[in-house]
Amino acid sequence: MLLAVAIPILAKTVFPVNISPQTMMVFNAIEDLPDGSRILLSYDFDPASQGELLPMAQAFTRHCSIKGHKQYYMALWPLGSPMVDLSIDTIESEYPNLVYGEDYVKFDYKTGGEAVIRMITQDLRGMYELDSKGVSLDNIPMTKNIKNIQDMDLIINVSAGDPGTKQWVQFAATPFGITTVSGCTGVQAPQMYPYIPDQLAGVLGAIKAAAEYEAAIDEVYPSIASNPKAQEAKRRMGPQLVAHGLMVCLIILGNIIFFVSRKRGLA
Amino acid sequence: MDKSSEASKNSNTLIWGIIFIIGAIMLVWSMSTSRTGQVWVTPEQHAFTAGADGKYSATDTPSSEDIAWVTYNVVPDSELTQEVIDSGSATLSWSRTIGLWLAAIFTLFILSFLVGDNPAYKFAEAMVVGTSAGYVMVIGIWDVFVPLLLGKLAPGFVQTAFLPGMDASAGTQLLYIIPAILIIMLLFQLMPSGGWISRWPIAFFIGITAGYRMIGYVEADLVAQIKAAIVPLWVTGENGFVFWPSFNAVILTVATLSAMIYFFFSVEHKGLLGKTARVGIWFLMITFGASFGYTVMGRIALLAARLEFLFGDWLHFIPSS
Amino acid sequence: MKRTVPLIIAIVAGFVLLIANFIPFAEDWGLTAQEWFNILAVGAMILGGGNLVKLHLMKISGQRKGWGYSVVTIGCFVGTLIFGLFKIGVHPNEIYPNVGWSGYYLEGGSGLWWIYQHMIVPLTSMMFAMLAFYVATAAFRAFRAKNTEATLLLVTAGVVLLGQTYAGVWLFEGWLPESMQWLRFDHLTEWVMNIPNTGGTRAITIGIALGVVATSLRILLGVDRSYLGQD
Amino acid sequence: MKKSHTFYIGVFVSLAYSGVASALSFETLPEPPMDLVVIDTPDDAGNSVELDWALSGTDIFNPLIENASDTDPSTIVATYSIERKVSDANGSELDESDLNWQKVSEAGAGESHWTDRTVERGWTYDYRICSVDNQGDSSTWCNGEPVTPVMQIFNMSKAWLAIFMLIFGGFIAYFINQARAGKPLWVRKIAGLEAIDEAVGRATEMGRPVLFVAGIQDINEIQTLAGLTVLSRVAKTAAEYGAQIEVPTCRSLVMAAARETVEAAYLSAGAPDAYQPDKIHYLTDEQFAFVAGVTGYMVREEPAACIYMGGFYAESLILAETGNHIGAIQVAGTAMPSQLPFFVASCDYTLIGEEFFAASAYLSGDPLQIGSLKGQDYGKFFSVLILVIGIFFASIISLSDSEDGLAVDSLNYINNNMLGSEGLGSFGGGDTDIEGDDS
Repeated sequence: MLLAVAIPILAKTVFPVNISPQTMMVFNAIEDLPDGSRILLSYDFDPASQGELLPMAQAFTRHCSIKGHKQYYMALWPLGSPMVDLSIDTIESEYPNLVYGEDYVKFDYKTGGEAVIRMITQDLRGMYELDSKGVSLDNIPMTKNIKNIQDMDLIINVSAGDPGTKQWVQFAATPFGITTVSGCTGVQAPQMYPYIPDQLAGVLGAIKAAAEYEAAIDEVYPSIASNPKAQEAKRRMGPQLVAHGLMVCLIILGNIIFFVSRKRGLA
Repeated sequence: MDKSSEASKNSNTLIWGIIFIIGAIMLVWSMSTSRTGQVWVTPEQHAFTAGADGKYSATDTPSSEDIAWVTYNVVPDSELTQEVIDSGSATLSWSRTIGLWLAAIFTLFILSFLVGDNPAYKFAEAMVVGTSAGYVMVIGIWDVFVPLLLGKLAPGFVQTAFLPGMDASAGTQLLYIIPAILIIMLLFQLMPSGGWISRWPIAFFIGITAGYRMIGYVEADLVAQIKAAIVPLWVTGENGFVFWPSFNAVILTVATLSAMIYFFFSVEHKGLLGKTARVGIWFLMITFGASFGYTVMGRIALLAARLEFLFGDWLHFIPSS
Repeated sequence: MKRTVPLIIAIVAGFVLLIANFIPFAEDWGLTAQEWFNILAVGAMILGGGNLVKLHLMKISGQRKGWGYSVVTIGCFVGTLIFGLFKIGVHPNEIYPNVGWSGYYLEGGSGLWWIYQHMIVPLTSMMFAMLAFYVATAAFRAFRAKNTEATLLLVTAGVVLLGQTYAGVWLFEGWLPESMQWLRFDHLTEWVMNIPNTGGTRAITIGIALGVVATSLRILLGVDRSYLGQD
Repeated sequence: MKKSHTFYIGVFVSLAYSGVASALSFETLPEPPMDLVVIDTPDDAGNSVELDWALSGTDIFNPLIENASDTDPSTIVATYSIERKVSDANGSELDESDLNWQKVSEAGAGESHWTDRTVERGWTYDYRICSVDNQGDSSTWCNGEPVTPVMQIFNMSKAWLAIFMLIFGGFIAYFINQARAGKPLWVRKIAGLEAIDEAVGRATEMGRPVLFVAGIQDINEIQTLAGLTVLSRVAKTAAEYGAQIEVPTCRSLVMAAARETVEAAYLSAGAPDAYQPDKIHYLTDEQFAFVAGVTGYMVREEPAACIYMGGFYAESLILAETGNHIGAIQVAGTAMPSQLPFFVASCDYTLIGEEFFAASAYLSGDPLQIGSLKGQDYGKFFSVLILVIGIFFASIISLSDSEDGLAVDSLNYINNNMLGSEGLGSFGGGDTDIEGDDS
């Protein structure tokens, strides 16, 4: 397994990606909003899951930045705040024309999980009086007129567990009808499908969907295709292919041995 | 039994030995050819001068009265040429280089668990527990305790000491004494005999959770799910009946209903009901199969990311991310 | 006193939140209760840290097996706490450079950042990544098509695994006629996810929701008192 | 029909007006938005106001403009500016600024709706809106009627949700009550339980121990409790057969509870002397360290039966794999959807989700558990009923291709009122057309 993953990484093999309709639903949810729409991005994951989710989170950030959407970042996991910082770094280095406070803002981590979601659907300032730089929300242009997150045009949630997409669906998307898309780990993704399309506008499941999403952005905005950092998930599909193949072979091989030995045992 | 396990242990050791030797050779080779495992930084000056209104603004020409400090930015691999080093604008950052090596070594410590439980793994694990618990507590105190509780009880102090941007004009809000007391009561659980005192806040916790969960689940997972499941089995397009969407709608409905019937416990699974439940379990198995595939994909992605760290950031075999 | 008051607290708090959903007048009460809840969650965090210290100190003082590792744990805990709470290596906030403690605790280059970047990140992420190896060994040794159910599961898993990569397309490239393209593993994966998976998961979701209603209701009606302890 | 007619005239007049205006002056102004409608948001606490307007004639997103490219580029609407002032503060003291017009929001071109969530209950507000072009020129104002947000007593849009809560809650409460009153409630036998007996029996034959793991969650989690109930059965069977049982736990409180459970089981089996408390021991709280401990034991002692009942996470796979490796009979039960696949693929029998709770209820005979289970069953039955009725109507409609009639009214009522947010409403009211959802 180690070699199956290591060799393609060193060989830097990249395979073509076919974009699935599910990924296009997520892409369109962001693409079809008029430029400058308000988007809440909640990054509810930690470094342990960043292998699966960080490329996706960065792709969301790049897509929103290209579109000039107003991005409101927050995190419901204690280790999610540094994940948001990585996205802010991306904005600062790749989209220097965007201004903090006018185009993007970051809120600190708050305890309470789903209770935080419930609270900010009613009263944003009840949780976040200040942004993460310690400036009052009333003095920040993009938050001045926001009472609660019902004012958002879209919620993007990148989630590795609880609190995560399920909680956003339960406490924001369903009761208030706020359009929500999710990017989540492979473990969670199948459990999100029943929410589509009414409660969730689309879901990206782990690294495969992230690669498709990157490809979808590349297609519409070719300028990004030359940025190696924006191709991370696609690059990871190389090791993924070999490892998946290995897994299937192992399962088949194991079962052949199982059946052969069972037959012998019976005979 | 013992012999075979010993043999497999020996072959294991052999394999690991070979891997480590290959790894060491690669490391030496890589160190001799590039700046493996080194982090270079450039300094950046920050200086702020006080205006007439008491507000500070950044300045490029700091004077002695200004507040100034220096931060360091990492030089990416691609920009780290011999010229940059010779010009002296970039310096080797010892703290970051040591950190990088420690990170790599800790990664290998954890990886050593593949050979079996060993002191290196246990050491790394003990560190994980300590640092993450400490980190979470720090974050909780700075992000929540200070602004949301202390900031309400002692706004003046918090404003001058930690959060100058805060609005302290409302003064002390006495209502927030209640959550403060609840927190103190909660900490009584650490006492050997005062455990019952912590039941008050725990009861508050449980009551609130029960209240909002009940609504959330009924609304999103019950009512909205039933609504989403109501689809016509007979799907018509522009030219009348279309087969595949209808087929899918039928399968979807059968899957939902039969799986729900499998979870009926008030009736014996016999006859038609038993058969339906059997179909239900098949659909559940397909569901689990899909979940299995997705989970495996996720686990492999995690490993790929860690190996990229080892090969890229540390060993510089591939461009670091 | 030991049991009645907590019981009343739980029931009242729960019902306030319930009715806040339906009666606009009670909305503000619900918000206040939730704000307290969120603040109280910090208390739970501090309690978690306290419990950790207590547990490992007991281990050390009893010189129980592996107490040396407990020393490491407590050392790391206290170290992280000191670096983080005293904001060692953190510069002030650029908007308020005159307020020494106004900086971001995780500023690049600071002490807590160093611990986060070089200890927490590699350790936690590698620990999780180890699962990839277990998946591989389990694939070979444990996942057997013992009966119809397990076979169905493994076949679906195989299709999804291949359908998730380019292999699912590549295996069928060239020889599959246009009308049979739906057999391609990536298309099959999509179908599995959208139809049987959605149906099966929906049934599970509805079932779990009813389970949560039952548990919550038992607390709100005061019949389930297990959280109050035994005495 | 009438409304859009006047709207056309409005567009025409304003087009003519702007033509005159542009001919007279050098400045070209965008056309104003029209028909500003301001209403108090229904079903809320009186803290928001809804604004709707018709797009300006020079807004290129306006669907009424036929040739958007013909629009004079200097008049194209960039944003709409919304202003507000307080006309009656219900007796409260006001800042001077609130009494004058103040800009409260800006909507992008093409938007025709905004919700003001910054209003005070009981105050009276005036609103006005104008369009602004890219040069910053603004049109004339369009005024709305004054509005006073008030609080409703009951949120009617959630009336059906409340009814559903009462129905589902009612089932559960009723059956818990029944069970507590001593009424016997029948629950079907769970097949997995026989597999457990069989596994313990085989362990006895082979003279090897039985391993039981109650998950890695703490004692307050419902899955751990269900696991302990199963443990009591396992321990009883083991005591009867004379098999040895080993229970490592991940939490110290779970250990204490497990000891009590096993001791009671041995007592009821009439073999109190065979009970060995130190076989039930706490290892560590840490997930992976716990697994390392358990798998170490498994490889050393090779138990003949491994039973996993409780809340598991990623370690499920490691446990089941090791158990398989040593050739033990494995029975698992968990309600963690993400871990079920691994148990199902590698164990001989798995209790899936609710089945696990049902097994626990069946074994314990606890009225709370059985009553809830029964109540949930009725809830499920009720859900299936609505589902079937809804699907029936939906299929009828698409089969007969009808656009009105009883079936359409019924489906609309189910979808929009019962399962939607339109409150109790009236049956057959509203003329929302339905479209088939093919997912």
